[in-house]
Amino acid sequence: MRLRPGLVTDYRSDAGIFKSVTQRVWFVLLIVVAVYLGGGGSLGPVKFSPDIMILLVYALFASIGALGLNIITGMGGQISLGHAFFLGLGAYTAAILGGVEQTRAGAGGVTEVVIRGYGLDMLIWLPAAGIVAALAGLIVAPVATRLRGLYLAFVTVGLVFLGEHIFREAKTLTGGAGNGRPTAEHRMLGFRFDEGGEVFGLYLSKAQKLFFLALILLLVMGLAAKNLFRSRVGRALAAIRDRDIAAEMMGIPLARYKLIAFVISSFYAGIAGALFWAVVGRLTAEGFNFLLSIKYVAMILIGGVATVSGSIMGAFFITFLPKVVEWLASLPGLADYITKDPSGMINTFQLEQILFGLFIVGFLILEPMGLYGIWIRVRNYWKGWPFSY
Amino acid sequence: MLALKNVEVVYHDVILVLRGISLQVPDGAIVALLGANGAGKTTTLRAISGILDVQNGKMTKGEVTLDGQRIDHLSASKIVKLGVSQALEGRRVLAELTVEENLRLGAHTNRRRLGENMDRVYGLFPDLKQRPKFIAGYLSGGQQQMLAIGRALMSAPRYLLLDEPSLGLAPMLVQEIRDIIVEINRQGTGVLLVEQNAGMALTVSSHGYILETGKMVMDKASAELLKDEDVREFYLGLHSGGDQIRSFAEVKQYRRKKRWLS
Amino acid sequence: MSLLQALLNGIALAAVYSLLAMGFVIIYKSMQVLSFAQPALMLFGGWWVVYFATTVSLNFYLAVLIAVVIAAATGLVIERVFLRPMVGKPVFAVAIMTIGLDLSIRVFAGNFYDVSPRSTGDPWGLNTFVFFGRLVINHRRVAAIVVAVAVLLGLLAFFRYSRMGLAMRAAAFDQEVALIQGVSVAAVFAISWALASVLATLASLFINPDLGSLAPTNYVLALKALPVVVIGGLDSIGGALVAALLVGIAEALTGTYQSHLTPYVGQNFSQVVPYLVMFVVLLVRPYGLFGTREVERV
Amino acid sequence: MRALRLHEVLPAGGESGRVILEVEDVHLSFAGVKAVDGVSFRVHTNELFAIIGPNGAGKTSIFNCISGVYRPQQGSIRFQGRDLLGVRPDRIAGLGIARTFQNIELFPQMTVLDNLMLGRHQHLNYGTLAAIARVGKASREEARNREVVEGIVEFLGLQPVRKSYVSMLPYGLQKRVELGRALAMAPQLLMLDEPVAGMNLEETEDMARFIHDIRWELGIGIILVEHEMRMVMDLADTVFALDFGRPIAVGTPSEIQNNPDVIRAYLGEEHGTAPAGGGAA
Repeated sequence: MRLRPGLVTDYRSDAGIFKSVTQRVWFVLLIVVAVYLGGGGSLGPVKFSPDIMILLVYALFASIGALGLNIITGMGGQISLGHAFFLGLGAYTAAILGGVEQTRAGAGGVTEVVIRGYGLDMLIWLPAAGIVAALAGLIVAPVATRLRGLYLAFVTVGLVFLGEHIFREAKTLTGGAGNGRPTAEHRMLGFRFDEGGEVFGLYLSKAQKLFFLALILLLVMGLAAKNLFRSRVGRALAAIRDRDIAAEMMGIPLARYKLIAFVISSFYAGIAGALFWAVVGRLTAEGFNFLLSIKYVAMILIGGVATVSGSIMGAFFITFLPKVVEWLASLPGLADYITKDPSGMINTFQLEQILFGLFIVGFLILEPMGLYGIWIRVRNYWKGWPFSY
Repeated sequence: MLALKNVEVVYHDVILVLRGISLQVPDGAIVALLGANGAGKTTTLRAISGILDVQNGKMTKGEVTLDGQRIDHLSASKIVKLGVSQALEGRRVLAELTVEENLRLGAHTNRRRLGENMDRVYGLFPDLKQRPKFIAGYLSGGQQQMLAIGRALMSAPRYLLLDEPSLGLAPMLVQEIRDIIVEINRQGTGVLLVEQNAGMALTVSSHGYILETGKMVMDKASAELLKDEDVREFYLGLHSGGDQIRSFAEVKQYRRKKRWLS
Repeated sequence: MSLLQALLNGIALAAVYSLLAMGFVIIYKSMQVLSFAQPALMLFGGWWVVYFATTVSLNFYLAVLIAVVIAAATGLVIERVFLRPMVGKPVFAVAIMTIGLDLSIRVFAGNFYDVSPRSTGDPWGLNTFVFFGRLVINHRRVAAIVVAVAVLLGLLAFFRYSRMGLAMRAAAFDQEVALIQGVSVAAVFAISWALASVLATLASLFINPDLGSLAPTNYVLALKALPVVVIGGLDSIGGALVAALLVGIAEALTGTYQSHLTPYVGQNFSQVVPYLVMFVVLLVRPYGLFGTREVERV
Repeated sequence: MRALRLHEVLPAGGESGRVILEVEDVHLSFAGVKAVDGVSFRVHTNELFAIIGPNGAGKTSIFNCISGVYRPQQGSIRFQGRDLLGVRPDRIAGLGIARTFQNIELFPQMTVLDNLMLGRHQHLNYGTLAAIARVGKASREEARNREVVEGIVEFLGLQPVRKSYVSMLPYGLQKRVELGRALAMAPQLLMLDEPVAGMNLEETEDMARFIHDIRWELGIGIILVEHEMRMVMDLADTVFALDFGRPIAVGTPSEIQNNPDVIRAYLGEEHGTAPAGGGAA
């Protein structure tokens, strides 16, 4: 069969993830590029600066979170603006289980716990972060699944504000606002991802180790999401998204599937939150605000709704946006107008937010399928080359 | 004269609903447009009123003219101002508003003669006159249909487009509506009447058109249509000769064989 | 502080919420769009009041008038430029797009403000209080209630008696019918946004009743009009008013008593009360207190 | 390759002539408006039961009551002896009732195959976790059900468009896909809501043949709502005529065609009289 690559002979391979050889080649190429990027410090001719490497790591972790949002919003059509809450739950769960305890000497020589932390292994805090977030999703879902469309969007906005309040007030767990608390450590069975060292005789920096960790996790979770999308569950979700009443009459229980989507989405968010903030190193309650939710919505909108690759593209886009803004600010003509402090006409942070907003607006009006859609169009163009138009 | 010439309408850029139809409504005449469900009758009216875009439709060919002037590029509100008004299928009264408010809405483009037109409508429909403050949603089906027609008349149109005014009404009410259409026409308004109820439509109209899957298949004086065998069979639901037409139960075997062989 | 005091503060708060909430409802009813951009419009309109009343030192009422005109124009422009291309797109997309708008406008407007809150001018005498026994009445709160009631009555009259108001109501119930009767639905959309923008500008005068000031962070306060609208039911003006009272009073009562009764839920708990009320209401009634249940047709 | 017959991929309806659906004295009204007013009828296996009546007569409302979308205020609906009132639509579908819709309710962003696979939803036996891992059971089940779906694709002659997106298909084909999706559910009762509305003669004939074959090969009960009288009269065993939600007659096609009440409901009272004077200008 290898000789006739376009031919499929059974239904199983027809339903495969990569339906054509081209797709398989692309995938392998992407992995090679990814490994090359990861090796950026030592292998290639171009050396990436450490902060670019860290941004790559962030982008990969954010991709997992964006995937989660795409499961509920892209796939299930349930607008969630509460992603920040679930990211936060994951981050705090990981921090509490995997972070270090902070104590102070109290009255009478008794040591008082200021911030709790159990210093557990990543094998424990990582799944726990996902599970706690998923459980929270399970608790919220009964309200959420009864609601349709915009009402759900609002409830999830409310979730973010309630979450922020809880993260601020549960001080022994979260350290409260401002100062915050230390996060979990990327440490698995004694292997430390958060400091440089030799792996199989090759020196890898902290960022490189994290990069490969992130890459593997993203591969696993991306594959899982892709599998989900092409299963009966994925089809049912898409059906609910497009025509819920008709879907119900096809025998699809609406509430159950909305709940499943909510729980899986929260799980992804929990995992992403835990991993992401463990790299950041410090957790403060203010981080998990409405803006963060919007960032994730922007990721899937800009990347492409209901696709795995769109989630990843969007996450990279949004993660690297500050870098682009920084670069803009350094251009000779613009440097006077874009500054880092509020004295200029506009500061970089503001420009970044405006760009978020405009990108969301622009993509919705001009390219509703996001970067993924652009990519498809480019691909289709080249497919027909040289006969295109 | 209100006229359509070779009009083609496409929905969602792909579904061709009207395949080049032409029809004419002379000044002060009643013209009937008949056809099965989905034949494109409502689409024809939408094309005249300029509201195709609401359903993602587009006129891709042909023209709509009013006294020779093209009106197909005009906005819906302009078309109403020029004197072409429509009562939509399914009555569509604004259920939460009062009778009077519904009528006032009809006068949106023609406010100066609101009182005069209101009197005319109340004259046609004494039922409505008795309860101007009544919430429209609580009116009976027949009264709602009258309100819908009355609302369309509030702009004092020269041409009134009626989409299935007898839909879902008891035979007695259908007759009442029929008489009202005649009266409206007597007062000088041209009427384009779209109907499933071919019997009713053909008895009031002077001329009839029959639309089938987007094409005009017949265009005759109403009296002739009423006598036509095919019309009697397809639109009045009467099996006439019966046997010379292939039965659906028989046609299958022949087709099926053809398919296996091909 | 007395119960009466809490109630009074609650009603004043409800007045502000209802001004913002009405803007949401008007836009929603006319075009089935939920606008997340209301808080941004509040900051934007409010800034012009600040500018004309304090920087240019115009008469306060004149300043408000100019700001209202600018706000209306802004609403029209936003509708024309950003919302019009989205007609027919899924409600979800449009809602998200208003979030994008909100972000952009907020940063844009926020750029005008200094780090410190800016005064919106003070025709009522800042911190003028009247004492009735232990009851303290702040002039600005009274003004909020008066303005909200007046605006409400004005809107009701507009919708009931004016030609355009009737057209807007008709478009809200059945766009196609409005269109077929010659109503320009585009004009209805534009006017809705202008109205919402004006209402948000008026709300900006009272959002901080004790200080009479405005700062970019106040958008969080304005965003609480969202749960109010949801509790009322997205398409009900009456519902928005009832919900505004419910939430305003609940928030004021919590603010007054919670720190003594339940200190463990944390400071500023009253700020999340609107969201909690929203959860509870939606749990019982998924379409809010007075929202229309969508009738499904297949 | 031998052509697959439909009954080789789908279960048959069982013994012929058994009552599967009993509708008794169903009343449904919306805000005081009566949509269905005291309707009773029975459908048997291997029966093609047609419901006719003018627009707004309440035909679709009856479908919606059976499907569980609307809950009638009064009356009972029993399917294979089981009361359907208050049962959720997805459960009713699971019991073996499938339907098509008046205004096509396909999932436009999915391929024809995916739409049909959605019809198989209740027959795909694997859970969410298996779906994520996609090993063993999930994969096997997908392949097994895909075979059923391919059988239906072949029966309906949809092979050339299997992987096309539904939104790109012409109206007539979409109607056919919708029939396929309902078939994929392997129903015991199939409800068809105006399957040939807006079709040309050739498409109508195709559809008539499919309905005919389904009925003879599977022997399931079929309820057909249709305005195309010729097809109804040719295909149906029993015709049930409705007007304003009220039953006016039930009987064989020839009985119905000659029933004066039915003729009146379709023609208006004065059919046959000369055109009234006022209109003729």
